[in-house]
Amino acid sequence: MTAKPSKPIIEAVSVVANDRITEGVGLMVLRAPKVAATVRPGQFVHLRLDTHSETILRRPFSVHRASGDHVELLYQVLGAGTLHMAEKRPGDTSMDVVGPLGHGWVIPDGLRHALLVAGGLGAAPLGMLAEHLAGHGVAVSIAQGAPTATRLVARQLFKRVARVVEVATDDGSAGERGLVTGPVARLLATERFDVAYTCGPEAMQRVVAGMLAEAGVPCQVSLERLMACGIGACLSCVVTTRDGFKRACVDGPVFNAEEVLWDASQIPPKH
Amino acid sequence: MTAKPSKPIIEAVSVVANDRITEGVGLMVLRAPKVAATVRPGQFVHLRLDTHSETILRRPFSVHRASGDHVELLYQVLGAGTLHMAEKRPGDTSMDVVGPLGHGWVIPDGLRHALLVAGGLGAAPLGMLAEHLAGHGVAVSIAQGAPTATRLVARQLFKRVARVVEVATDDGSAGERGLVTGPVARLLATERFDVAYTCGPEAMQRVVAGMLAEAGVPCQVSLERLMACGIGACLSCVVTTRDGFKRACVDGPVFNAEEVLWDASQIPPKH
Amino acid sequence: MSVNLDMSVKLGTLELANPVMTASGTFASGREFADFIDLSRLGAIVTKGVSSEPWPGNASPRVAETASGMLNSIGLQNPGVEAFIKKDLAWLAEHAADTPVIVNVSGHSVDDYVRVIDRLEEEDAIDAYEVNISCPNVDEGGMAFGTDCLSAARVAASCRAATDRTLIVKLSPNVTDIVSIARSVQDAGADAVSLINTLLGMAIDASTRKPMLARVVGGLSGPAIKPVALRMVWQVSSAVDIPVIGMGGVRNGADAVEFMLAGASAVAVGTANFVDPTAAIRVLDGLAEYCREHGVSRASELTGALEL
Amino acid sequence: MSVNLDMSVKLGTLELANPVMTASGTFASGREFADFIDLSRLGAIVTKGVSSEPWPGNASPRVAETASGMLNSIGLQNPGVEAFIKKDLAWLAEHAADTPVIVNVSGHSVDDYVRVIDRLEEEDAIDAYEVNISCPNVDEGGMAFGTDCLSAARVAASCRAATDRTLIVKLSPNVTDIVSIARSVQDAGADAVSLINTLLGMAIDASTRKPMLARVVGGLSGPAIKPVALRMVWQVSSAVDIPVIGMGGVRNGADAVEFMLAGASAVAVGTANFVDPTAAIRVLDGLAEYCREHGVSRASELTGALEL
Ligand SMILES: Cc1cc2nc3c(=O)[nH]c(=O)nc-3n(C[C@H](O)[C@H](O)[C@H](O)COP(=O)(O)OP(=O)(O)OC[C@H]3O[C@@H](n4cnc5c(N)ncnc54)[C@H](O)[C@@H]3O)c2cc1C
Ligand SMILES: Cc1cc2nc3c(=O)[nH]c(=O)nc-3n(C[C@H](O)[C@H](O)[C@H](O)COP(=O)(O)OP(=O)(O)OC[C@H]3O[C@@H](n4cnc5c(N)ncnc54)[C@H](O)[C@@H]3O)c2cc1C
Ligand SMILES: Cc1cc2nc3c(=O)[nH]c(=O)nc-3n(C[C@H](O)[C@H](O)[C@H](O)COP(=O)(O)O)c2cc1C
Ligand SMILES: Cc1cc2nc3c(=O)[nH]c(=O)nc-3n(C[C@H](O)[C@H](O)[C@H](O)COP(=O)(O)O)c2cc1C
Ligand code: FES
Ligand code: FES
Repeated sequence: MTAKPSKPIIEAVSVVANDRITEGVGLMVLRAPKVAATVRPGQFVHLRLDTHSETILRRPFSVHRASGDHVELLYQVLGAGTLHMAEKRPGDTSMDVVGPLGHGWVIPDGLRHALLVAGGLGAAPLGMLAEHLAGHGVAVSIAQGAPTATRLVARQLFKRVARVVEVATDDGSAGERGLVTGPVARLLATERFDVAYTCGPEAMQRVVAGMLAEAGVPCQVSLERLMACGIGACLSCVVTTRDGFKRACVDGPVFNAEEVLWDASQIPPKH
Repeated sequence: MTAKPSKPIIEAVSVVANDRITEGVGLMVLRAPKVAATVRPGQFVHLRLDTHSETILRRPFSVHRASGDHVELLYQVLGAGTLHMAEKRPGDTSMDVVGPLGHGWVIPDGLRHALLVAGGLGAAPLGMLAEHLAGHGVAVSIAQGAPTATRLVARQLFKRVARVVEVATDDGSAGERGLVTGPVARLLATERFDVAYTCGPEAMQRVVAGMLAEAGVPCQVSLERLMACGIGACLSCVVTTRDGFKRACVDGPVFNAEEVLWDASQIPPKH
Repeated sequence: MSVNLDMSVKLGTLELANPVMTASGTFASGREFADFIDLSRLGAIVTKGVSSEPWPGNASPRVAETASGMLNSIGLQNPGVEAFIKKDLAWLAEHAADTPVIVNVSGHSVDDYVRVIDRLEEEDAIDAYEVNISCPNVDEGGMAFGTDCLSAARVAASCRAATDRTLIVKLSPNVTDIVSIARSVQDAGADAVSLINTLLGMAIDASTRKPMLARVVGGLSGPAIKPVALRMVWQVSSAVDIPVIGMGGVRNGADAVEFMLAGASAVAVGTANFVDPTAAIRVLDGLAEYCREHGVSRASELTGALEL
Repeated sequence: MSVNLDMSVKLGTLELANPVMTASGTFASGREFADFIDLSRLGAIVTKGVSSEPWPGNASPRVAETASGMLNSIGLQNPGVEAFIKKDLAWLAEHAADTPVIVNVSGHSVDDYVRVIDRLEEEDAIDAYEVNISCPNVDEGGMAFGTDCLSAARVAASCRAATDRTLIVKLSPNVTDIVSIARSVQDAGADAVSLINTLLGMAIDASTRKPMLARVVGGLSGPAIKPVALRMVWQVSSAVDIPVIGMGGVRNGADAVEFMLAGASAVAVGTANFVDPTAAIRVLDGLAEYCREHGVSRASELTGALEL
């Protein structure tokens, strides 16, 4: 289940749909047949929004789902790029992607029960994983956290494929009040997992990875870094690991939690 | 008929229509009620195409026609800005204009017969003038030149309002083969004009102005210059005149031919 | 503006109601913008460059657009100090009497600068001089004065001797070590420095094989240069004791905040005025909004407040 | 490519099949781009900077986007010359044997540069060295060597003594007078100069009051700097006799033409590789198309063909 990733390509894309799904979050469906056919859970695409914009760099987005000719991106509107993204209309053909990129989630042989821990938009790369695992008969339990109920993205998908979805919100508007660590602790206390996958704010991932280490469950984390090239050439995306710097774009974004040294805050702090 | 121009404003505009009318030429109809209400023939608007584009400057365009809430721009696709312009779709609300700008055509009291000489896209600022003059009972004769028949823009408008339209094309595909100077010479030989108005490539305007001076007909020319601000502040648009440098954006774009010293080529030569 | 927000800043002894001014050469003397904005809201109006005699400026084309920027080679075209006094100063006295006026001074020689100041000393309603030793668009003088510590100090000292008004020296970014130039003019008596003037650049039209500017080279301005400008403001303000006026690509409130955090006491809006004639006011409003949103009660607190 | 179009150019004694190369630090050693382009079509591959010992590079964040550009403070992270030889050179020998390889050399001291070259002299399959005396992202050495004529000449002379291969010196734009630096390295024996490296810049996040780069300042690259780069290429190529390799914001064929008209014998594609992994080939194709459309039969005719 962990074949060598297929070679990335540049693919022109067209917008099939682009809808605001909640305050500040959009779901963009792109026609991208080649990427859709080869992308694996946890991989990402590097999206070029415009060729005459003053923001010249591509933007990395996990593939949230892929089916047929389509890939779906679940994105939070933050700055110039994602604002522009939110303005794109169906039929738009001004964008292209480089992808599929990176090493996705590693699915160990004989996996029977997986825990997925999503914080906020960290749900994005876990969507395709959850569907994939369920489709292969793996039992999936999900712990999901968000600031408030409306920010619990991908809920339908998670409910559809997971055996259990436990939820926490900062304001208690859905599930229990508090951090996602609550549900994680509860699930760990009652069930046995072969592996855990987590994505979300780095501080959250770090705490979750610690809990899983203590519980003896191997944990994979998906890390965000500023990425200029996305293909391993620029060294802008380094992650400090036990083996020195690694590049999040090609050596990650998925890492084994135990190799990551959580010693740097890499992303512009506003996010 | 030559009241002080009204004060320019910044007005958000929306695209009502934007059609390719011939190879490389578009007609954009904008909803711009305030500008439409005050613009006078020969004035222009300074169009901002986009706020996150790498091309930061506005683009100056003559108002080709104005009626009701709408202004029409007749534009040639040349570089980054006009390429982008050609992509705009009806309903687009991303642009704004500063306008109306500049001193337009001066219409002398008691004007009875006017000659309009248009070269290529020089027809743009003459459209509104022709309609305005005809509407005030002034007889309008037009000499129009272009490289080829399909580039004779605004023909319907000119035919509708002018008493005579004489045409020349470089390739003879419409009217006589040759430059617009042919029709001008013929019209001057047979008719008496109180004033002449011309717009087009600067080399053409210069020759036409010379012919009119010889014929003793006062001539106004509309000059194009690179314009950063469009409102008189940057001095990028200077025209060399008998009284020294003048600014095309506020002292023009319309000048009396006799005051212009045709000693400099100001526009990037590719155009 | 909320009563609790104090936008005023000081440049030496000169007090401004707020830190947002116009950049020389991009605002003429204000008249052209009066249709669009209320000039009395500006922290100061910095006029176009004024020389002792009329200067014709350079041949056209004088501007070229570049990625997120523009080149200009206007060449300080101006009608000379007498005409400036009669037309521009008089207009300002009538229409923007409450807005501080900073006259930008050009010269081909040290004496030239002093001549302009001497003449302007006879006039009221001038609050400061900004001495431009950094124009890349003139053959004699101009930037040459601003790229060498000794000549920069010479201009600054001579101007200092000629006036008691606030003396600002405008620095060129086209140097290896802008800090040492800033120190030199500080030591020569300048009350403040402003930076950056334009970066020397060039554009070429591939299809005609010709330079886009008649003068071949010109000054690069606009958002493209903001990173260089911020860096220099930070370096200079960390090294000198006099206030720094920051500029280079400012077009919104966040830009102004960034320059102040880097160490600027005030900011100037240049090229953005061409793109949007209300830009200076939008910068001001944006800055005030930032202060309110971030609990900043005095805008001047932002100066140098970068967290390292 | 049409049989009639000769794209070859010479850099001293080094002949390249065409003038389009990659800019150091933006192309790793080519491997990452082999999925996207045919490396054998490149005029040359310029590798990332190589130092005698492994360098860890700077803390993150290491990049920040700016208007039409980006800042980087990677800091020449590299595994050192031994690992470079084992991994990168070996890979290149196997996968791009026909493409000339230019190794970009970094050092904290004159000896450091020479050590790298000494070691690389033992290896085949290197066509030239590009000595980076202009990196703004390291504390010792780096740009300091490139901003002073004497130290620039010292590095160039020592490297010259160490090799008979083509020696290119990469110049910093952060100087008052790039022409005198270029002359110094020419006189010290350089076969060519390449320019420009990045402009020193800075970006700030207004909302957090923090610099966007952990190192505070970094190097500005991309389309934003093209006007400065063109100007410097024009100035330098007008003043020296050795070939100039031009770079700074090149992303299409027209850009390459502009640099050549300004005086460059070859051009390098940098930041554009991040935006489009096929950028270098698009530049090459665009340049060839320009030549055909404009009746240019030898690309090298374009060098310095600016019409003034
Ligand atoms: C592998 C990977 C996968 C990602 N998947 C998703 C996803 O599925 N959904 C989603 O909403 N976001 C995702 N992100 C984050 C997303 O890339 C950023 O939110 C986005 O680039 C912000 O762009 P902007 O122009 O709106 O913000 P700005 O702050 O204006 O961007 C400025 C620069 O910073 C970069 N940047 C800013 N924030 C981030 C960030 N958090 N991570 C990486 N680069 C950043 C931008 O790419 C750009 O280069 C992912 C990031 C990585 C590295
Ligand atoms: C007062 C005035 C009225 C005009 N009216 C019309 C009109 O009605 N229809 C029409 O098609 N064109 C008109 N033009 C010319 C039009 O402004 C340019 O064709 C347009 O700006 C080109 O933009 P671009 O981005 O496509 O070209 P680019 O070459 O990419 O533009 C680069 C820069 O050069 C400027 N520029 C290029 N060509 C010209 C030019 N000929 N005149 C002025 N600036 C130029 C651009 O504004 C921009 O700043 C007018 C120009 C002026 C000064
Ligand atoms: C068209 C133009 C004319 C300028 N004229 C002057 C001038 O007369 N005196 C001066 O000191 N600076 C002059 N400058 C420089 C600006 O004042 C300012 O320092 C520079 O443009 C950077 O700011 P910006 O990026 O906001 O434009 C001029 C700039 C432009 C674009
Ligand atoms: C991420 C990055 C890393 C770079 N690393 C090096 C380097 O190792 N050695 C060097 O000489 N130049 C380095 N440069 C400078 C480039 O080679 C080039 O000179 C500069 O970026 C201008 O070209 P561009 O605008 O096309 O990127 C680097 C540039 C970038 C953006
Ligand atoms: S983003 Fe360039 S190396 Fe990872
Ligand atoms: S365009 Fe600025 S003065 Fe005319």
